[in-house]
Amino acid sequence: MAGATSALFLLDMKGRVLIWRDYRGDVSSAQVEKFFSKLIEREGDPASHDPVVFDDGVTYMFIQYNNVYILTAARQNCNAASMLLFLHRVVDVFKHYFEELEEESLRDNFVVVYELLDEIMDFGYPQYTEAKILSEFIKTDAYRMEVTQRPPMAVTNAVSWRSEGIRYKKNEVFLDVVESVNILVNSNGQVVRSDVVGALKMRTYLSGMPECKLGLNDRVLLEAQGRATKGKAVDLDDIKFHQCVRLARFENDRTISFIPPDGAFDLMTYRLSTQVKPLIWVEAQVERHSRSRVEYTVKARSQFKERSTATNVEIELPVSSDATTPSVRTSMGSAVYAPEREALLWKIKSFPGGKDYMLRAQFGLPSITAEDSAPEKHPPIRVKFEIPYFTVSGIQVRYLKIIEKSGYQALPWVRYITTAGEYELRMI
Amino acid sequence: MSGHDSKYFSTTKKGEIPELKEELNSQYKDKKKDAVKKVIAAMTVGKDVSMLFTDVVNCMQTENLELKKLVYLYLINYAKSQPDLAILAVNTFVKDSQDPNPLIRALAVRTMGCIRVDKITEYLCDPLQRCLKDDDPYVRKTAAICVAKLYDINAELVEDRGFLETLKDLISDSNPMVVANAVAALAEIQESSSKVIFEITSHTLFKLLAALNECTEWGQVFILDALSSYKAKDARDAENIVERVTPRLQHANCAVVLSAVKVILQQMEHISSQDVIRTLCKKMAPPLVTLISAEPEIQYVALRNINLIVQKRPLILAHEIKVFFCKYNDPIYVKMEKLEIMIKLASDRNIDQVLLEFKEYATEVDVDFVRKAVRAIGRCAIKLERAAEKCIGVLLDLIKIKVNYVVQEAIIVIKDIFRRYPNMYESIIATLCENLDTLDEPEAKASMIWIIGEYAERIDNADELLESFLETFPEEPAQVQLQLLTAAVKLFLKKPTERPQEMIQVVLNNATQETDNPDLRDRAYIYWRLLSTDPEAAKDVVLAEKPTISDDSNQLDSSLLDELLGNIATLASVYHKPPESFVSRVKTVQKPEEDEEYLEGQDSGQNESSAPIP
Amino acid sequence: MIHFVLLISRQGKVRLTKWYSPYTQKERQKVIRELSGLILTRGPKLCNFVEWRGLKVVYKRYASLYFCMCIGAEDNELECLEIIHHYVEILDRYFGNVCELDLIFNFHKAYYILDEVLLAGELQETSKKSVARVIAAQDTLVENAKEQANSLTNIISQATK
Amino acid sequence: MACKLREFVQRVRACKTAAEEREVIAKESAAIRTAFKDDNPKRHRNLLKLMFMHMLGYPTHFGQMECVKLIAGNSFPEKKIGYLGFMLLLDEKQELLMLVTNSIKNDFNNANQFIVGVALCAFANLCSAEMASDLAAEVSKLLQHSNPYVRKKAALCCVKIVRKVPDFGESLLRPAITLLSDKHHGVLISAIKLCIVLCQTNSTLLEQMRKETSNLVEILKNLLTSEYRAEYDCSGISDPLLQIEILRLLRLLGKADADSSDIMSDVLAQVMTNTDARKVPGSAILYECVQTVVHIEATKGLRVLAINVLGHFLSNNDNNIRYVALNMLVKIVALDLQAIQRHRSIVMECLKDADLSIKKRALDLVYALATEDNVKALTKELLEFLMNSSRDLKQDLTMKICSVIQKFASSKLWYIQNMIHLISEAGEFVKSDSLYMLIVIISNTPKLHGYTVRLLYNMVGKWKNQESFALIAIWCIGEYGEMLVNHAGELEIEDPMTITEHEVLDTLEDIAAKSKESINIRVFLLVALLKLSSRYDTCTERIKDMIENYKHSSTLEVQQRAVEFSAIILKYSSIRKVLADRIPALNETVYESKRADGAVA
Repeated sequence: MAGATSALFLLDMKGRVLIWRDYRGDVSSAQVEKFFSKLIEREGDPASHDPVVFDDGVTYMFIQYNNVYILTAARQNCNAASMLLFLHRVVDVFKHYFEELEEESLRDNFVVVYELLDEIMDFGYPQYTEAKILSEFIKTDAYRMEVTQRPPMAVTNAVSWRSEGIRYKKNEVFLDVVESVNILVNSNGQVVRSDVVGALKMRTYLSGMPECKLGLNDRVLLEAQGRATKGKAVDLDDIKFHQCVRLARFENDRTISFIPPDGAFDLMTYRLSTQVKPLIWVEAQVERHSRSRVEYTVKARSQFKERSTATNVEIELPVSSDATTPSVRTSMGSAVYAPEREALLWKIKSFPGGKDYMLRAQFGLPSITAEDSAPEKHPPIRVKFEIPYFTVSGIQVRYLKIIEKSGYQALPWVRYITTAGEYELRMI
Repeated sequence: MSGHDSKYFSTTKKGEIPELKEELNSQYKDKKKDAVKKVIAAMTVGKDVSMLFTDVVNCMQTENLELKKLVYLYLINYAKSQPDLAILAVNTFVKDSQDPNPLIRALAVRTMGCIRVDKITEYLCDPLQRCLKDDDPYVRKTAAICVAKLYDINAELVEDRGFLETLKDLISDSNPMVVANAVAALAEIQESSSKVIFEITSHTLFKLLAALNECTEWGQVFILDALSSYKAKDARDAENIVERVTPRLQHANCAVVLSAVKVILQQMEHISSQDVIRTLCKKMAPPLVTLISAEPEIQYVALRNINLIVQKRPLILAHEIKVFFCKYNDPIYVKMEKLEIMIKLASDRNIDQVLLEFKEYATEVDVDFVRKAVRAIGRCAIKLERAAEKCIGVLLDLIKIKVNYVVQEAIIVIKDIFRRYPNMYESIIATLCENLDTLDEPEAKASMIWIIGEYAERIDNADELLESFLETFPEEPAQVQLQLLTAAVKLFLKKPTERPQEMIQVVLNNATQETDNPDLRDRAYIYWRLLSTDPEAAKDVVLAEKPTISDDSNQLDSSLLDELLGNIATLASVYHKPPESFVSRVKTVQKPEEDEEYLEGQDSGQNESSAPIP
Repeated sequence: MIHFVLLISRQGKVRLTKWYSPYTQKERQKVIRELSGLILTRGPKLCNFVEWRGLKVVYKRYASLYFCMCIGAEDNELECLEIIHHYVEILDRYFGNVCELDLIFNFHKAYYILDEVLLAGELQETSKKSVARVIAAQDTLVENAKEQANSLTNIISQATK
Repeated sequence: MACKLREFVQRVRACKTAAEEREVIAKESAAIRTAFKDDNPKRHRNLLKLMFMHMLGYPTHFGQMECVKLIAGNSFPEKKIGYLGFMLLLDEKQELLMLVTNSIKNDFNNANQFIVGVALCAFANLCSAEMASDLAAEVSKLLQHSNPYVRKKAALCCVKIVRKVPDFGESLLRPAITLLSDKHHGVLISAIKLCIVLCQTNSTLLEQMRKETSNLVEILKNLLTSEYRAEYDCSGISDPLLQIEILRLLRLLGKADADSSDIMSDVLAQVMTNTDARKVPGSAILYECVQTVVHIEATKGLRVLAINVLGHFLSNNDNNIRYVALNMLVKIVALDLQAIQRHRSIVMECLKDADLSIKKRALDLVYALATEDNVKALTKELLEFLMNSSRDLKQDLTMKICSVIQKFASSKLWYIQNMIHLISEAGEFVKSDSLYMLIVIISNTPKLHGYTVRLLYNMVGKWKNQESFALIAIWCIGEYGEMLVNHAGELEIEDPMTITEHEVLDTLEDIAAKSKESINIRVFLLVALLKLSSRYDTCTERIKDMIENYKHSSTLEVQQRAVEFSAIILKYSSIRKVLADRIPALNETVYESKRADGAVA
């Protein structure tokens, strides 16, 4: 079973081709253009449409980024997961090159775009998408030097993400452990779903080809090593590693060993599906007085230990899209009406554990309703916050060893933080 | 980093082509390069610049890599329309394929393969032969794919020149990327050939598993996809592969994960130990769940695949239903798929929670989603006998809100609930009948008519209710007419009083004489003949007990399901259709293109310029 | 009769819409979407008429703008083309070498002028000069009112100083 | 927060993405809503911004009340913007209209002509039947206004009134005729439009209007001969749009009336011979004139003149002109078929034009040109054309071919062959009534039963997943299945074939397997199987098994049939033959006449 895609297209918001690369010669650009404009007309918003569409023998897969559609057309049974992910990687590559990917940046740089399209895919098979390494031999500079360029070793190497010969005066590694809490509360006030997604975000400034080894308080590992694990170890549900980590080694003895890429990357992500108590709980009562006035009474409570403090708390309360003249009172923080989000934003700079705060708001509504009054939307309340020096899981970095043949000493810095991820409380 | 190529998109004047021609033949390098850029810019906006073929090809012999790339790009685009002139490029190609710089060698061989002109392929063979054995892995990996290109253009040539053997040798290449591309090329060639070309043996298997650890993420996908068609010799063999592939579940790339899942599921078929299978199921659950937090497009593919996986191995995600609860901002296509999986995972244990969710969805904005949610409630009732009553309770609550499409959707599923649990819930018929006159969708109408006919003996005014549909009989869609016909017959057989007797006359007359729908007429004649030949038999036939319908939440038949599971992550698994139903390979070699009908107007008024009107 | 008038830019942006037959707001959006798809993709050498839902849309492109009018199946397409041109010429005289930007920033003026050319979906004035005259007169009227208001506020602000 | 209109427009235009635009608009909307509550003096500026948002498709309902307030204001600038907003933001279905009816009425009596004008304009744009009744009297009074600016607008408002409430027509006849003598071209053209509407809605009014024929002819003549007036000149033609309008009214007057036709005959000839067709205005007049000639009781000479004009049009290079020529030719086919047949090759060429609009017109014309004599060649040509045509045209083309076949079939055999061919090629575009009609015809032609079922059976092998083709095939195989096996009624054109009963069932199973999603195919199949159970002797068991497969179907109709039919086969084999007997054919003549009346949908 195999399959490649026929062509890659960059389209504008009207479905017109900005740039395309034909990999197999069996799809024409006119065909795509016609099909895609039709799709836009019919759906209005293609973001609501399945990203995989079949038309007249051709499968189209697309994503949207800013004012550009990135789309492939295939006639074969190609790997859909791989192709769609590849499209996202194409976005990353362009962003690395042009800072921002949009119609204008593509037009302004079409020569480089063509060069990249030639390199990242061949005959419809994804080849190479490490932006950092690509930029070593495909340059944007209009006055690039007339030296012969060669493909960096990394392109075909086993270590395809790092070039040789990197030098730093000061060798440093920064490691951020970021946990985001996802929560879904239904309109009865029940927590129907909660999980924690963690990421170890690394920034490495290391010379040469450093070998790194990371130790966590991973229960499986500690138990295997026969160490006591009372209370300190964590169970990580699903761990995903950056491609630099030796997966087979991890599978064998739970050792996380790797040669890191240069600069910022996510070393690993993990998930915990243990039920967590919502760190910040919000209750809202909405009273509708006829068609002209709505009143909100909202209570927010922090449900974590008093020694921690949530910062930059933002509670987004949905309000009707045609609300007017808000009047708001809060017991803490400030609240502003944000019409562009159809919401009232209650911001609290610092929210210590174990506290209750209140908000009361009132809105006016116009006497005339919109003509085609579709069923009312019921967006949920959303909450954002950050709690520094705290993780829900209790994960700890026990060590980060860095060994390079030149024998330098490198300094690792570790930080912990918890943030709100998708934090939704449905309203009635 | 931003260039200034945009000036090339500016307004085109007449006489642009001769101007370009002149610039292309300029003796100044920079001017030449600029001109080629302009040509490519014009090509990009869809203008036909094929008449500059010779002039552009003349720029090919250059040291400047950027310029070379642009010329090659031009060739890829226009060689097909100028096959005779394309020959002009051959010499440079051959020369470039021997360039000391591997980048240029690879570029030459890559580009030649994209020029789908039969005449050129001949000249491609020698350079390709060399490049396949090049010292530089970058050149070899490019040459590997090129064999597949050549095969697509001229399969015979590839076989005659022994490229397939060389390609197979590359599976043992020391470089993982070369191995991966060779695998991709071989798999593609195998696909379009009836002969056995690429078969994984225990020897190649070892090579592939070794390369898996080292090649790029995309290469890993090629290898895993190829592995999924490998038939394990025995359970041990299968377990061995699974062991080597399982670590891929930890890869950050979702495609690698899904392809690994595919291989594991395939090999599980050969494993008999229930313990091993249980462990594997346990291992696959977390990575599958994690896919649901990927980008929405990837989620969509993952969900379509999970839909298949849970039909085959429901245990894997039996405890993970909450993961599929919809978030407010999920795109509608994700929500629809989640709903489908929720139905499949619904069980007596979680049904309360699930029903609460469905009920919330049933008040959302998107009509299609709401309908699907309502139907989901009914499908759960059909699936879970013990929860049926609760589900019906929720449906009745929803009917009371009186949103038209919700009511119709509810009636359609309640009809199926009746068919699943005969003589259980008929007490609610009265409530349903209240909504009779709001029904305007054929399926809902037909369902309601069926309910009346089926339970005619318990509905006091069944004749009255049916009569209300009779007047519009000729205008109704066939679906409704057919139900009305059967319902009238049932009513007559159950209550052979005066009114039903009249009604059956009217209906039969209408359905035999007043319509030209052959199916309706056939049906009506059969009833008519049955009633007039043997009324007792009619009773026996028409009112015969019907088998209760079964839970249809696993709709796919098992052979198709198995085929689709072998295609996890591919389009087949997204469409839930076998590949041959949508794959359409077309040969495009050298066929002159006629369909490049570009939109006009790229030439003027591109922007809201201040060009005067009129 | 003319059922509606649409002005759409090459980018598909709506610059003016006027409805002479009843269409709900929702239908209007749909019509615009449908027609921009049909018309903007038509090549330059094709005829200026598109058959649509049993009606006909007559359109003409001026630089970056498409002027579209929808007429009945029995109406005279060439006449409609002439009416479009009539309107465009009046716009051109009013703005002096009219361009799309004029119509974007002064869309209300485009409406005022259209209302002097068409009424109830029918042509009401065949003289360009006459339209120009009344539009100019109305502009003066508005200017005068503005000045009056200004001087009034001046007086008030002077008085309350 | 609030900014000038220009700034706002600029800000919106600077947005790169839809999301960005939405944000800018949402913020401004909120600011405007608040400003409205505060009784801000910048109300008219805010309304203009709302209108701009409205054009971009954003909700602006909260601005409607503000328009009402502005309209009720005193000054012209306020009213002007108020009315504009009202016309833009509302449609005539909205309740709010009631609120302004009174303001409009008051403004009708304003001393300022422009205030009257803008009120009339709003009335014309938004007038509902109710509003028309409320204000009809006021509007008709304005027909006698001293100012032509008001008169012309009032006349067009009356057009609207008559369209909404035709009963008002009678009272407007006199004033309309009076206006015909107005010297002002704007008033004149408006008056003619009013006359046209009156004639269209009421035949007695048309009768009375006929008296004005010579008057109108006079006006037209004057236009043709008048000296140059820059104000009304269009590429050397005097007020072409007015000419067209007069020609249109003449058409109504001359239709089915020899006397008035006679009166206008000269001037029509004059128009056709003297109008310069090189520019759009000229061709527009000619086109209108030809239409008039075609519709009235014209003399032969006049008609020849008209057809000549069209001949010139047809050979024109301008696609617009060719389009209208084709359009017109369709209408005069009945008049002079011969003259048009001469252009047949040009018309066939137009079918291949790149322009879909031209293709569609040409197709209509080709269809109109079909006769019993040329139908065979034409159908063949069209069927070939169908296979290579784009999807856009296929729908129309299929329907047209279908009607050609139905209308001009020279023999049943030919009809059946061609319909089946068409359905197998483009079945998705063939409407179900054509399908049903085919079955009616087949069942009424016993001689061809054997041939038809064998033809269908042979074609099933190359089935292109067209549902309607499968339905026809399954139905015929069920009804005439025995003829597949026993060679009954073999025609000379047939190649003899040998099929077994089991092979037939194999074929049916194959179709079923390939069309899992089609319920229609399922239900047809079940009936066919029941019929075959009595027609075939060797495979009752197999048929029973096939039917029983569907007893668990979740589709109502499928399950009901499966249950009934297996009961019949299992328990009542004695009456099976009776039940599955040939279905009596619908009486063809009765059916044809019903079809003609549209009684059979």
